[in-house]
Order: sequence, then C-alpha cells, then structure tokens
Amino acid sequence: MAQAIASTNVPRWLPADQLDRLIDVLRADGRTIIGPTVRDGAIVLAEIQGAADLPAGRGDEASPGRYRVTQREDSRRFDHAVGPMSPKRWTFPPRAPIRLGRRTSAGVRFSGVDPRPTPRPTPLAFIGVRACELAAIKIQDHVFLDGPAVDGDYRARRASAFLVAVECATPTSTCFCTSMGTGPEVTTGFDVVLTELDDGFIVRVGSPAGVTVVDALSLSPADGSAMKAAEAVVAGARDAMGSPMNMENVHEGLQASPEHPGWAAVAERCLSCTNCTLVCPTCFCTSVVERSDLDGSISTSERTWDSCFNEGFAKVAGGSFRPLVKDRYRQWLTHKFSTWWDQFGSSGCVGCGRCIAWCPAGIDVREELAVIGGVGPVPMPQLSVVAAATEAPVTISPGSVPAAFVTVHVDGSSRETADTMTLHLNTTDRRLLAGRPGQFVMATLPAFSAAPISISRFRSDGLDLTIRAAGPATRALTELERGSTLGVRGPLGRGWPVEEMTGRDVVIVAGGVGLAPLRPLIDACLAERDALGAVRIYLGARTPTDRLFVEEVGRLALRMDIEVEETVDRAGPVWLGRVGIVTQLFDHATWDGRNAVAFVCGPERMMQATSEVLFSRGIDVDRTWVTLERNMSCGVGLCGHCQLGKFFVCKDGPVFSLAELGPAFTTDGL
Amino acid sequence: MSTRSTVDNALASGWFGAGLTDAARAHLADMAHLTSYPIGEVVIREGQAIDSLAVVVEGRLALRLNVPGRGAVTVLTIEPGDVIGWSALIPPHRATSTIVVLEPTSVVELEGAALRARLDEDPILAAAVLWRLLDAVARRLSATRTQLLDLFAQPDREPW
Amino acid sequence: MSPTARRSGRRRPRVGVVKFASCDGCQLTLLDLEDDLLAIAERFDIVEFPEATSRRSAGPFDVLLVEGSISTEEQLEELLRLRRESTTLVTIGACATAGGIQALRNWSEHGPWAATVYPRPELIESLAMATPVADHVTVDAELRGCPIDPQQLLELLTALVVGRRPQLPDESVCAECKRRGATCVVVSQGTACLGPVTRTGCGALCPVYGRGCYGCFGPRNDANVVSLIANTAGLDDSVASTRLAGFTAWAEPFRSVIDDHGGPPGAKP
Amino acid sequence: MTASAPRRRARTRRFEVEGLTRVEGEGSLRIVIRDGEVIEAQLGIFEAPRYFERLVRGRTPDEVLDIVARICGICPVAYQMSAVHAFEDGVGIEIDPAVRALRRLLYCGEWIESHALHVYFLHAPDFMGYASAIELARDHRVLVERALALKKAGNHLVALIGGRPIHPVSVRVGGFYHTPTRAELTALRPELTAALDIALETVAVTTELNTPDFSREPRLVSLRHPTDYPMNEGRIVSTDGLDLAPTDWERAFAEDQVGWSNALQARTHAGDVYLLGPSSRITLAGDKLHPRAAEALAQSGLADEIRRNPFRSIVARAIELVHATAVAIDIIDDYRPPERPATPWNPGPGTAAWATEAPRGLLFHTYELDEEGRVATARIVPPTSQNQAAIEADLTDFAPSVLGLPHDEATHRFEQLIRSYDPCISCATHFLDLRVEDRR
Repeated sequence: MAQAIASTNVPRWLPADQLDRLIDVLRADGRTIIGPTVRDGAIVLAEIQGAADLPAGRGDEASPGRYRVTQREDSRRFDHAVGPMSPKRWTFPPRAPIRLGRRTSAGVRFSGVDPRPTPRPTPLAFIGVRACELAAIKIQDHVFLDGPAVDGDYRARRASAFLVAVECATPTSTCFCTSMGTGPEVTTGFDVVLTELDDGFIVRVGSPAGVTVVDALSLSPADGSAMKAAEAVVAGARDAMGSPMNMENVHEGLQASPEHPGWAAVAERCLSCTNCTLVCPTCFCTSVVERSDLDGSISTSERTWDSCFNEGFAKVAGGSFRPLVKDRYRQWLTHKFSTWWDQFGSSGCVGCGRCIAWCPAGIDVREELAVIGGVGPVPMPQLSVVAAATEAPVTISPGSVPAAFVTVHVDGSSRETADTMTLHLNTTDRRLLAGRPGQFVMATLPAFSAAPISISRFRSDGLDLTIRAAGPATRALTELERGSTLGVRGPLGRGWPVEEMTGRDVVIVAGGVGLAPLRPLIDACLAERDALGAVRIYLGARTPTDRLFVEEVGRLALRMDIEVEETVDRAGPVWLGRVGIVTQLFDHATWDGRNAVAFVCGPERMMQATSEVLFSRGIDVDRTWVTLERNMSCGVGLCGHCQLGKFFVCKDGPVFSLAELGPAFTTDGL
Repeated sequence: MSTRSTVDNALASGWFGAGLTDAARAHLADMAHLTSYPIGEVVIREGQAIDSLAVVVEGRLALRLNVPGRGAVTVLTIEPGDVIGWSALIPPHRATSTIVVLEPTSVVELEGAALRARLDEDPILAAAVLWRLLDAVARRLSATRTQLLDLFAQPDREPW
Repeated sequence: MSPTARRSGRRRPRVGVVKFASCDGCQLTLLDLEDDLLAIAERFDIVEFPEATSRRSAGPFDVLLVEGSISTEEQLEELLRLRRESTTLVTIGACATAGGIQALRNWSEHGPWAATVYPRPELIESLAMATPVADHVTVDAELRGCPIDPQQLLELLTALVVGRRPQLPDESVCAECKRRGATCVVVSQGTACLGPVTRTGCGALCPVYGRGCYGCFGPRNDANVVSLIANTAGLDDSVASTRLAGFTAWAEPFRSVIDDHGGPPGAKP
Repeated sequence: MTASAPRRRARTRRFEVEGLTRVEGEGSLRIVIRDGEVIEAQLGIFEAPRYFERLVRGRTPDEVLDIVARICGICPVAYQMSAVHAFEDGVGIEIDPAVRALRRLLYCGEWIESHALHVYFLHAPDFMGYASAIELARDHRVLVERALALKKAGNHLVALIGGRPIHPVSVRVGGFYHTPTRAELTALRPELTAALDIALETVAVTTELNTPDFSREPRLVSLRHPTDYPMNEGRIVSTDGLDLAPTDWERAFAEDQVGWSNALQARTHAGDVYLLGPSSRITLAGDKLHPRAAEALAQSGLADEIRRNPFRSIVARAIELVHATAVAIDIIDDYRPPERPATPWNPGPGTAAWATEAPRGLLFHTYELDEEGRVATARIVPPTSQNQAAIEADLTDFAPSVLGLPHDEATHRFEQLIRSYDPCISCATHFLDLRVEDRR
C-alpha cells in the first residue's frame, strides 16, 4: 500500500474544465457527491450533480456575527472559506435513530448494538474539504472510534466517506487555523487533495482509495510552474491570516480561571442560542428523544444534536449543574480549548472560525481566550506547503464497553422507602454478573428515557438495583412487578477501588440512597473481613422512614467486628436512635484515620462536609473516594452530558478520589 | 453521693472534659456531682429557668422543639461528651429547647450560680471552660446549618 | 395513574377540549392529526369538544386542553370551575399560555394601569385585559405556539398515556434551525430574528422559509433579549418593540422590553 | 268562555341552544314563537371580541398579514389573501403570474381543508344521526378515514407553500418569502389525485343525504371573474344584479350592531339581508367551475336546489371540493417557480381595499395607510357577520315547518340549519373593536 502511494505520489494536473471527470469517477463508485454550493445566501454543503453546482466565481466574507457571499473576478470554484456546514452533518447526522424498543409477550426487547449503525449508509464523497475540516474529522474519529465505547453509526458512515480536500486560498477574517496548527496546508487525513489555479488543479493522493481514483483519471504530471503557483496559493492563505495566537498557556490558563470575571462579562452578551456548538465541526454532544406509538409498546430512541448551552443539558432531578449561562459558556470554552486535551490528547478547536461568524451576537472566541485564557500573539514557524501523505488511514478499535441493552427479568422487588424500591433481577449475562462494587447500569423501558441506576448487590444469578422514583422514567422502573422485564446496559463506569482496602481500616459514609452503591462494597468487606483493619460504617438519612435496607443494617450492627452508626436529620418522638447530621457520628470519634481508606456516597454537599471531617481525622484526599451523580445519558462517554471538568463521570467515574477531582469537587457550576 | 475522682474520671471520659487541662477539670470536678436520669424524664423544659450545666457521661437525650401541629420534633440527640444547659451561664438563663431522656443517662452536673461565681474569680479556669463551650456551641451551630439545607429532600412531583 | 396501569387498559382518560378568547386554531390542530385522530379517540374518551361533537360534559376531566386567553368575567368564572373539574390542565397555544395577540390591547387604554390599582384587576378590567390562563389557575403543562405544533400535541397525548414526561425541550429556535441545515438569516442577511430568544417547537419554520422568527412559541428560559437587541443584526431599539409585540408579547421578558421601548406600535391613542 | 280562555293566554314556545356545537367559535340560538308566529330568531354570538382592527394600527402591511391570519384558525389564508391583495392594489404592485398561481394553489389547499372539515366533521353527522365524526367512524370508519385523507391533502398543500397548515408564514406583500420547487409540488400530485376521487365520492354521498324540505328565494352575493371560479379576484355580483369592483364593497353594504350579538351584522344599504358562500358562488359563477366539478354538479342535478335550499349547501361544498382539488392539480402541472419570490415595493400612504372568497364567502378588508405606509385604520368584514342576518331570516322562514316536531328534534333542525351556513363565529367577533374604542 505504501508502495502504491509512493508510485503515484507525483503531483498531477487536472485541467479546470475536466473537474467533472473526477466527479464522474467518484459517482461511478456509487458515491453521492457532497460539495459546496450557493443556497439561501451562503455557500453550504449539499449533494451536487456536477462541477456546475459548485460556486464558480463566488467567494465569501465573514466577521463576528456576519457572513456574506461575494462575487469574484475569476471563475474559481473553491476560492472561499468554510460556510456554516461541515461534513459532520453527514458523518454524524443531526438526528439518528439509535435504538428500537418493543414490548412483546415475551417481555421488552431492544435492538442490538447501541448506538445502532445505519444499515447501509450511502457511500459519500466530500469534495472541497479544507485542512481545518480534515483536522475536525480526525478529532471526531478519535472521540467516536478509539473507545472505550465505539459509535457504531459513526463508524459505518465514516468508513464509507471519500475525502477530496482542497487547499485553502482565501481565508476570511474569522479563520485562525494557523493558531491551532491545523492549516491552511492540507497535510493528512485525505484521499485526494486539489490545489486550485485559474486553469486547473494540482492533484495529489493521500490514500490507497485516492490512488485508485486518480489512476482512473490517468492525468499527466503537473509542471514546475504550476507547482510554484500552488505553493504561492497556500503561502498566500497563511499570510492572509496574519500572525497566529500563542496557545501555549491556554490549557492551564482556562482551568486555572473558573472564577475569572470574564465569564460573567461574556455571559451578558451570550444568547445561549447554541449556534456556536452546532456549527462547530468537532462538538459531539447529543440527547436522546423517545418516540413511540400511543401506548408506548413500540418506541424509537432518536439521537439529536444537543448543546452544553441548553439549560436542560446538565439537568438532573434536583436541578441543573450549570444553572447560569456563565457556567455553560465556561464549560464550552474550557472544554474546547483545555479539558479536551485531558480527554482526547488534542485541542477540540481546529480554528475554522464558524463559531465566530455564526454567533448572532458576534462573540469572538479569540477575544475571550485573550481575556480569560491569557492568549497572546507570537510568530509561528512556517510549515512545508506541499503535504506528504504519511498517516495511515483511521484505525477502528472495537468497543470495550457493553454495546447493547439486554433484557433482564424482575424476580421480585422490595420497598425500601415511600419512593424507593429495590428490584431483584435475574440474568445470566456474564458482563453484568462480573461487575464490581460501585458500578452502575443504564436501565430503560420502551418509550422511556434510560436512567443511570447504581447496582446495590451482586448475586450469583443476578443483581439488585435500588431505584428512587425521582421522575417518570425512574418511577416506571420502581413500578415493575415480579415477572416483568426491563432493558439494562452495563456494568458501566469505574467502581470502588476494593483493593485499596486490604490491610487498611475502612470508613464508609452513606447519606440517603447513597447507601445503594456502597452496599456491594460492604458485602466485599464482609467477604474479606480478615484482610482488613477496623470497619466503620456511618449512615445518615432524612428521617427514620427514609433509611435503606433497615433489617440488613440492623443485622450488621449486631456484628462484633464492624462498627455501624446511624443518624437521621429529624425524627418524631418514637425514634430512640441518634438525630443529627452524619458527620456528627464521627467528628468526636477517637479513631486515627492515617491508615484508613474512606468511601463516601450521598448528596454532593454532604460529601463535601464529610470529606472535610475525614481529612481532619487523618484520611488524605487520595484515600477518600466519592461517587458522583451527573445526568449520565449514554453511559459510555459519547453524549457529553455528564462532563465535570476534564472528566466524563460515566466512564472516568462515577467513583473518584478527592485527589483526582481537585477543585472540580467544590467549584460551582462546572 | 459521688466521689471527686469518679466525677473527674467521668468528665475525662468524654470529648468535652478530655479537652480540658487536668487542673481545670479538677476544679470543675470539685464543684460537680453525678446525676442519673431514667428514660422519659424531661431534664430541661423549653422556656424554663435553668440553673445547671451538665456534661453527658453516658446515655442519650433528645433535644426537642415543639412545632404547632406537628408536635415534638427531635432536631438533635445529645451523646456522651456533649454539653447541655449552657444557657445556665448566659442570661437570661432560660432553656432554649426541651431535653428528654431516650436512654438511661448519667451526667456530671454543675450548679449554675456557683459555676458562674467560680469562673468570675478565676479567669484562667474561665478561659479554659469557655473555650470548650465555644467549641461545643460552634460545632452544634454548623451542624444545624447543614441540617437546614435538608440535603436529602426530594424534588417536587410532576403531573406525570 | 401508573404507566403499567394505563397499559393494562384501565378506563380511558376523560378528555375535554375547551376555548376562551382565541381563533380555534389550536384545538383544530387536534383534528389536523389526521393519521392519529381515530387512534386518539380510542385511547381517550373525548367527553367535551364543542367544535367537534354535540355531546357535552361539564366534567370531571382527567385531562383538559384549554385554548384561548381570559378576557371576560364569565370566562374567568368558567375557568375556575373547569380547574376544579380537571386533574391535569394543559394550556394549548399562545393565547392560553401568554395572552395571545389580543393581549396587545393590555397596553392601550387603562389596562396595565388598572392592574396596579385594583386588588382583583382580572375582574375590574376584564374587558381591558386579555390574560394567560396561568394568571388565574394552576397550569400543569403548556403547549406553546401560535398555533401549537401537531407533533408536540401528539407527544403530550402519548406521554399522558405512557406516563412519561412529554419531551418539549426549552431550547432556542436556532438549535432546530441548525439541525435542519437552514442558513441563519441574521448572520447571512442581517434580518431581524427572534430565534435566539424564542422557544423551539415550530421546527424553525420562519428561518427555513427565509424570514426572521416572530416569536410564536414565546420566550425560552434564559432569553437574553437585551443582548439580542444590542448585539444582533437587523434588530435595534427602533424596531425592538414592534418585533417583540407579536403573539407572545405579554410574556416576560418580552413584556418588560416592550415597556422599556415605549409599548407596542399603535398602543397610544 | 271555555273556548276563549286559551285564546287569552298567549301560547309561547322557546327554542334555545346556549352553546352551539360543531361551529367554529361560541354562539347561541334563540327562537321565540308565540301563537305559531316567530317573534324572535336570533343567532347570538358571544365569542369574546378580540379587537383586531385596533391591533393592526401602526403596523406595516407585512406585519398585518401575520396578524389578521389569527382572526381564524380555520381560514387564515383567506385573511392573508384579502389583506395582501388589498395592500398590493393600494400601493400598486403588479404581481408575477407565477405568484398569482401559487396563491390560488395555497387558497385551494385551505378550501379543501375547510370544506372537508365542515362537510364531514361539522355537518354530515346531522344528516346521518351522529353526535360527531368520531362517533360516525364507529359505524363508517372507511368513510371517515377517507374524509381525513381529503382534509390532509388540503393541509399538505397549505403546509408546503405556507410552512404549516394553520397560520402559514410564507405570504408577503409582493409575493412570497419562499416559493416551493416544482419537484416539491409535483410530489403532492398523487395525494391530490386520490383526494379528487374522494371529493367526487363526497358529491355522491352528500347528494344522497336525506335533506329537510325547505325552499326560499335568497339574495346571493359572490365574486365573479371573467375566467376563473371566484377566489382571489373578480367583481362583486349578486342575484339582483349588483356589479361592483372588489374595492367598492362599502358602496353597496353597511354594518350595524345588534344587542344580542358580539358581532356586527351587514345588510345592503336598502337594509336587505344577503347570503354568501358556496351556494352563492355556484349560483353566480357555476359556469366557471372546473370541468370535473361542473360535471359533478350536473350529475347531482341539484344546481337549483343548492340555490333555494340552504340544507343543500353541503352538496355545494362537495362540488367546490372537487373544483379546488382539480384546479390544484392543474396549477401544479403548469407550475414554474417565479423569477423572484417577491416584487419589491415602497411603503407609502394610501387606501387599500379588496375582497376575496373565503371558504365561507366573500371576505372584505379595507385599510388606511399613513405617511410611512403603516395602518391608520382598518376594517374587516368576514362572511359570517354578513350572513348572520340572512341566517336569522332563514330561521324565521324555516320555523313553521318544524313546529309539529318534538321540541328536541325541532331544536336540532334549527341547529342543523345554522350549521349549513358553516358560521365561523371566531371570525365574526373581531368587530366591536372600533365601537368599543369609541365608547371608551
């Protein structure tokens, strides 16, 4: 293959009036051609029939909040920058059915791989793809294909896409690819790349598929003068963008400035209209909409583009984790330019400038970065103009997390409190049975959204889920009776680090339903009791009737080898136990925490208060483990809902040590 | 009638007394005596004059407030080491809540007027005792604040 | 009623469809669900719907769909009665949820002025003000729009049967505009558009048809109208009140911004 | 004495319907008969007034198009059409023929949707003895499903051209904001072809309906156009020889207020009542019907009865369903998108007036535009308020023939008669506006 490329890696010449030959070859492969064309006052991407549909002689100009199509002297077809659309619209469509659910006589059934791949995506050929867009595609490839979970739909669509890149000649005032190191030169990730001159194109290949296509055109080599002119084109584009910004400090700069006044200032102008995120070629956040027939027996879960600027995006039953527009703008900018590095090893921005041009309020991220992220201008080294196609094509790794909702049977259920039930599930699914304490599952019923539920016990023949009816979906789950079925995907996330307990004292602190994910850990303590030091369990609840697993806790309390203390926030006269907050159970205790490991689960505020007391008792931040609640939606790190700073709570957590979380644990609105 | 040493040991057994210097604790022990309360006894009644301060040695007491319509609500339990009746030191010397015995309880009791007089004439002892009291009150205050947040409260139900 | 119970065919929910001051368009939307109407009629027991059936019922209703704004004393009394008869009361359309276009008259004559003087203005100047249903009774759910969107109505009815939360996202029209691949008329043409501050639900109809949004679905949460006027093309202080004074003008924050810009056109005699 | 006793006690019968059903909006019926003589026949309209003429003051013509649509959710296009033609006539814009065709197509969509709704959902149940089309569907599911398909075809037309079936957004002064492609329109052809069959069936079905025997010689008014069946253009004509420009409605007619109604009633200057709507159009312009519709009319053999018997208006609507569907198909087949969606124009002062044919009859708008071309005053005269007096006259004439019937049955007959005019009460009540303004 490297051989094949080398043999044809001589730049070729395609006369301007023969561009249709290239298009015809691609169509001959049964490909639909997606290219730039003028529609509704913009150069958009759409299916084109031939070169005639390309915007010959049209250009574009863009500035913050403003975009116009312009008329040009020449009749070049690609002398424009990027319009509002990017190939993302086809590789990662705005709406896609990802799951089918049915209620059958045999119970609920769900379609297999989730997200479900499009059966047979039409093979596409994109023509006119710019360096910044190639970079964006590479970034989304990494997000969706390099695991742990793989987006089957993206994989199917992406694998069938052929990329004809075009060197940028006339950037607009909103372009800043040179600052992000993604352009203007096309260097990698393409099948064929064109450099447009008045009378034709320099053609180079970047992949075996590209070789096949170009060979079919049997073009003569490009002559030296044309090559010179081609170099001038890209050099001109680079100069047009002026001196790049220095992005060195932005990674630390943004994460270090969660309280910067600049956030509130930009929030004054920000419309939280989501335009920036939806024109961005790398933004990948989605939500799932449930569509069903009237009685909910057949349902389709449709994935739609969503945005971190929407109030509902970070919502859980209790409220939104990012109530203010300021919080959401900070999330977007910080994620894009900083935490993306921590998550995916690159920036999330390719400098295409769409978010600047298509912001109705004309907010310019470059200015916000300068104000908040300490970004300044510096000269940058020139890169070679003509690209060498070295990079191997995308490698697609198989998903390493559960890729489907399996049907499990309800063997029975126990009422814990007025609104909390424990479902006893039977399953033979190896994965589920092999889960570890602290992991959770996504549980769903046809026509209902999937809800993250922590596993409250592992049995040899199944597991228990303890569910609080916080909303309609969870209520429907709590109402399931013996013999009914539900869909479960899991086990998900990182559980409690059980091994940390060996040879140490163990402190377990639970608040309310927070005891559910800790119960399997307690089971583990009992199983390995001899390997552990002292085991202390502190339980808090709102009132005596809000306590979970009452009988079981009673039995535990009788054991000599475990210390169990309980308290409630308020009680009536008949309650003879302790009343007070959970930390009062041990803030006067005499034990020494220097050789203890602590596991805490409860409302975030309670965990914060608890961890302070634990710290004062000698348990260091790297030995205090908490489990966080966020609005996990896909459960496998693909939908973006549960981000907390640099973490996806669903796949990096939900269990974290305080050392890992750092300030993220206590900063509001992250 | 309890001996001075049993009282001193009792004081030392809880976090409040343990945090005092031996000398200070000895002074208090001199003027204190042990008292026991059976289950159900009302040790202090909200609004009543209060003339003694006590440190719980063992047992459990409920600190209750009467809420019209809801009856008595226990907002806190007093555990060994905790202090009750600190109003005995601060005018107008009236109880701010009712305290009822939940488990057989014994306390080290200090007569209010005597204690006040003793602290007035001995600033060093006063400082020691009042620092501990301040600590006890501060902890109870911050705990009450957290309780106010009602962290385990549920979101409102919707029509569906 | 639990979803399982719903499915196990407990009695059909009793539905009423009533109207106050309005154009009938939102209740007509129910009849415009041609593909689903008969299925809906099987799932629900439509006991009151004067526009469509001669059978009448005074209640009780499991679900009551209320169209129209409240602009007479009789209407107010009837509304209070209907609320008592209804388990779930859903307002449908801009008139019921925001007062509708007729609420523009609240600015003329002594409308708002009276509201600041009388203890029960809804009685005193019942002819001077057209007010949303939620000003007078508790509303359990609302469908926005002038008119409402058929798919959102179907979603609401489905959600009621299935027992799930209806999916009526509170996001900007822009989100749907972008998903549909329409070109932003503000950025590409400098056309005044309320899309960024208006709740989605129409499918970004106006931008898709090449014109600016005029706010049928009313303000979304976080509607930053001040910035919209200050920072977007086509919209400035001179046209702000005209643009906002549409079918949801009486809804905040539109109402305040209209006030700050001297009221809607033609408000002054 | 024994014989004179009853004579002294006047024998009074009252027929009252507090809330009329299966009509658009809120109306009531009150008929009082003393000694066999009708002394009161009132179609009460208590729909709350919404003051539209006041609301459009200070607005630009394009804004008015969006606002007046909200007068009626069933016939918003009619309001947009009368208004847009009024403004274009007022400021003197020549519209592209392709735009004109597209507007007729849009209007056809509304006629289909509105007539299908009335024939099957509001009126047919009366003839067939059901409380609603939903109950009708229990015994005649296929019939109702086909009715829905017909209605849906109309809605699809309006939705494609206007964006949505109710309160469409595409009409602007000078043309449209957006025009469909030929391909988009052609895609609707199969649905419309099927709809045409259903429309033809509808004629057959309605012709067979058992109709109350009632006959009178009404004064009918409608538009008449040299080439087209009345819709967007034409002169105002009547069965008694009236012939006016669509801008001159006020020269022949006037409105007055009556105590029992929130709507004004219109009469001729001579004080005569007159009737608008499908029966009027067929009577006055039946010769311009689409051949398919003309043929259906001939087959029904009811041309004369449609004029004389209001209960036959259901057949008239069926005929117009055939007409609108057939015309729609023709327009689609000839459609070429206009060069540009809208002709540019400059706002300015002037008087704008026009009348078009709403599904329920002639709809007249007139506006005074100020120096900046904004509306200074407006007057909108919808068909139902023009029909109201005629409806009451017909009730009076009809009453004697049902006095023999049991009370409920008689009452039902009166309701059925009222429904046969397809009164749109929501439309009728925007009036009080100016008056209320003046009173204050």
